[in-house]
Amino acid sequence: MIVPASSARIHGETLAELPQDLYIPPDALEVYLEAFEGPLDLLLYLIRRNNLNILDIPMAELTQQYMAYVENMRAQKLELAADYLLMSAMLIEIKSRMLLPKPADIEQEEDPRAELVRRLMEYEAIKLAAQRLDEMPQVGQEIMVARVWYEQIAETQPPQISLEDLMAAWQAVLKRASHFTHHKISREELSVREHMSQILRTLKQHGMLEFSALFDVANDGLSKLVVCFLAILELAREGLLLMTQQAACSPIYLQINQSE
Amino acid sequence: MDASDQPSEKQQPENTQVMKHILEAALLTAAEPLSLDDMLKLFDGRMEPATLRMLLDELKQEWQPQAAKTTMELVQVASGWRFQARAEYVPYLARLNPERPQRYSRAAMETLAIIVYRQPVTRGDIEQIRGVAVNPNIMRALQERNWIDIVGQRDVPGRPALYATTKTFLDDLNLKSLGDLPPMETFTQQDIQLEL
Amino acid sequence: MDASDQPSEKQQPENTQVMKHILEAALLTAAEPLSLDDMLKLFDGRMEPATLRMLLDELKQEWQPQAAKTTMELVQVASGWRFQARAEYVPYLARLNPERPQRYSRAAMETLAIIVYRQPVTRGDIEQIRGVAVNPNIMRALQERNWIDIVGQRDVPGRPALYATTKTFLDDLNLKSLGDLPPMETFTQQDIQLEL
Repeated sequence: MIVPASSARIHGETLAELPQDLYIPPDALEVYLEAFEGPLDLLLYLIRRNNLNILDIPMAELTQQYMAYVENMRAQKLELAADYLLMSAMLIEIKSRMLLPKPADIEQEEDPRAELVRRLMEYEAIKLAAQRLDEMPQVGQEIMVARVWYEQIAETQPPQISLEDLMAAWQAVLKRASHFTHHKISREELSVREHMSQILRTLKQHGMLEFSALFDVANDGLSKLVVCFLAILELAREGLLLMTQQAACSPIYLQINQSE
Repeated sequence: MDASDQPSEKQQPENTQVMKHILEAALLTAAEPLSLDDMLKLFDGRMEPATLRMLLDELKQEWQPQAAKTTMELVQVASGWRFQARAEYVPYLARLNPERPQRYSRAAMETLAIIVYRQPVTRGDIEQIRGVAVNPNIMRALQERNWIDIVGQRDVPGRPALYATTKTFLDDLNLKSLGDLPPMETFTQQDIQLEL
Repeated sequence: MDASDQPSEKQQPENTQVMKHILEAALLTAAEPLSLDDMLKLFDGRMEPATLRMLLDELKQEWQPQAAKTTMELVQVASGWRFQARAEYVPYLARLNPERPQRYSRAAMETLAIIVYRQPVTRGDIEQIRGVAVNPNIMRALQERNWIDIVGQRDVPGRPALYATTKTFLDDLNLKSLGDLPPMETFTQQDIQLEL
């Protein structure tokens, strides 16, 4: 349908029933349509505009107004959202149901307008709530939050490990290195290994030491002395230290093996 | 945590004045509101919550109009405490960033209002109330701002996501809880009567 | 200044005290340092740069150790002026953002385990047992932590360093000696059974 742009009353008498402030030039319709958030919004507008002083809206008239509006959109070949057409169908359905005579036995049926009214009122409340939210001060707009710089030095914590972690790692090593799988690591052996390291440290510090200097006979128990002795033997076996003796029964000297 | 774990670094403030200074420094530099738990961490957990509350009250008193420290106010919002500029200075501060981010569209605000007042809701719920399809960009924008998030799925076919507002939303609107918002009834208008 | 007469954009502060408050509020809320140009915008350009500099100096004086306002200091950096937390408070602030405790990589744990159980060992030993090259960063990290050190060199060509665990390592794992480590018999027997 072609609507003359000059015409103030596009649909003749149908449009004439629209409230004065609803009339818009057809070429501005698209802009106007953007002002509505959907069919409920449009319907609410029609109701509230008609309803400034009276409580009751004539259903038939409302439907006609709405349909005229939607028809106008369609005439302008605006992309008409399905939501609007759905609302048209709903209004027509309500209207037709109300026009039909009610059979006496289903008189308790709910008023077909009730659901529409409930939705309209809920939407209206949400609309006002949204306006209220929008008016509230927001951080970054009306609220400026303190945000002072400081040198961020995070407290760095070195990784913590547990004995379980350590043993799990060792087991993983053993599993992969099959030549170690039958290798039994006992407490004694670990102590020997630890003493090997200690003896190397001592020798590194002192250069050459007499054999007996590595033993603290007064304080260490027998087992520790044995461990220490085993450590020296293991170090010698692995070629990590040199034992020298000038003559039989003369002192034995130990030093780190540094022969080239 | 025991102090012996970290012998060297765990210095402790000696008096309440220093404690208040530490609190003030933390609150002025924090990017987000600090919860009571956060603030207890400042003192390595060796402060009673009651003491902390008392210090916060004192600190709040120190920053007052007419006081030496006056430009900020210490406020409590949903996720904790923060300093913010007194409202009287904000118009000046606004001059620094004349092109501040635009506010949300009406569609976005209505979507947000539905989530605020009807949460948790699905997109379907929102569409039902607004009578139009939900623009996915709106949901994305609200999620990116961390004002809403998904808190579950409704147990119906398709298991649609349930949306709710976040603490950040409350913080950004200077609210301690949703209860600080006017109740929905406030917005209910006079009855609509439809006559034949 | 009265909060009630805010809306007008062109409002100007009446005295230098209020101007300093505006500057302070701007600097405390700015995420980035403010340039002199930025700060002149606060006053709609109706302030002489010389006045601004004077106000900044005064503001700097107001925030001093021993002063009522003491937790922050006003400093000038490359891109402008900013407040920053005084260094003495930084260690406390750091407690709010503890780095998540890191974990050693599997390679690092295995390297450490080999040094523990086979010490004194060379890098070559470790590589032979693990079958892959040792990452020098791992050795460095363990040495920096003072968990391992060099106790000598093996008397072979190149004289490779011999690594062993330290007393610090024992302390950190709450061990009196390596002999306190649980023995490995359980595992080895199990493993042998698996192989049978």
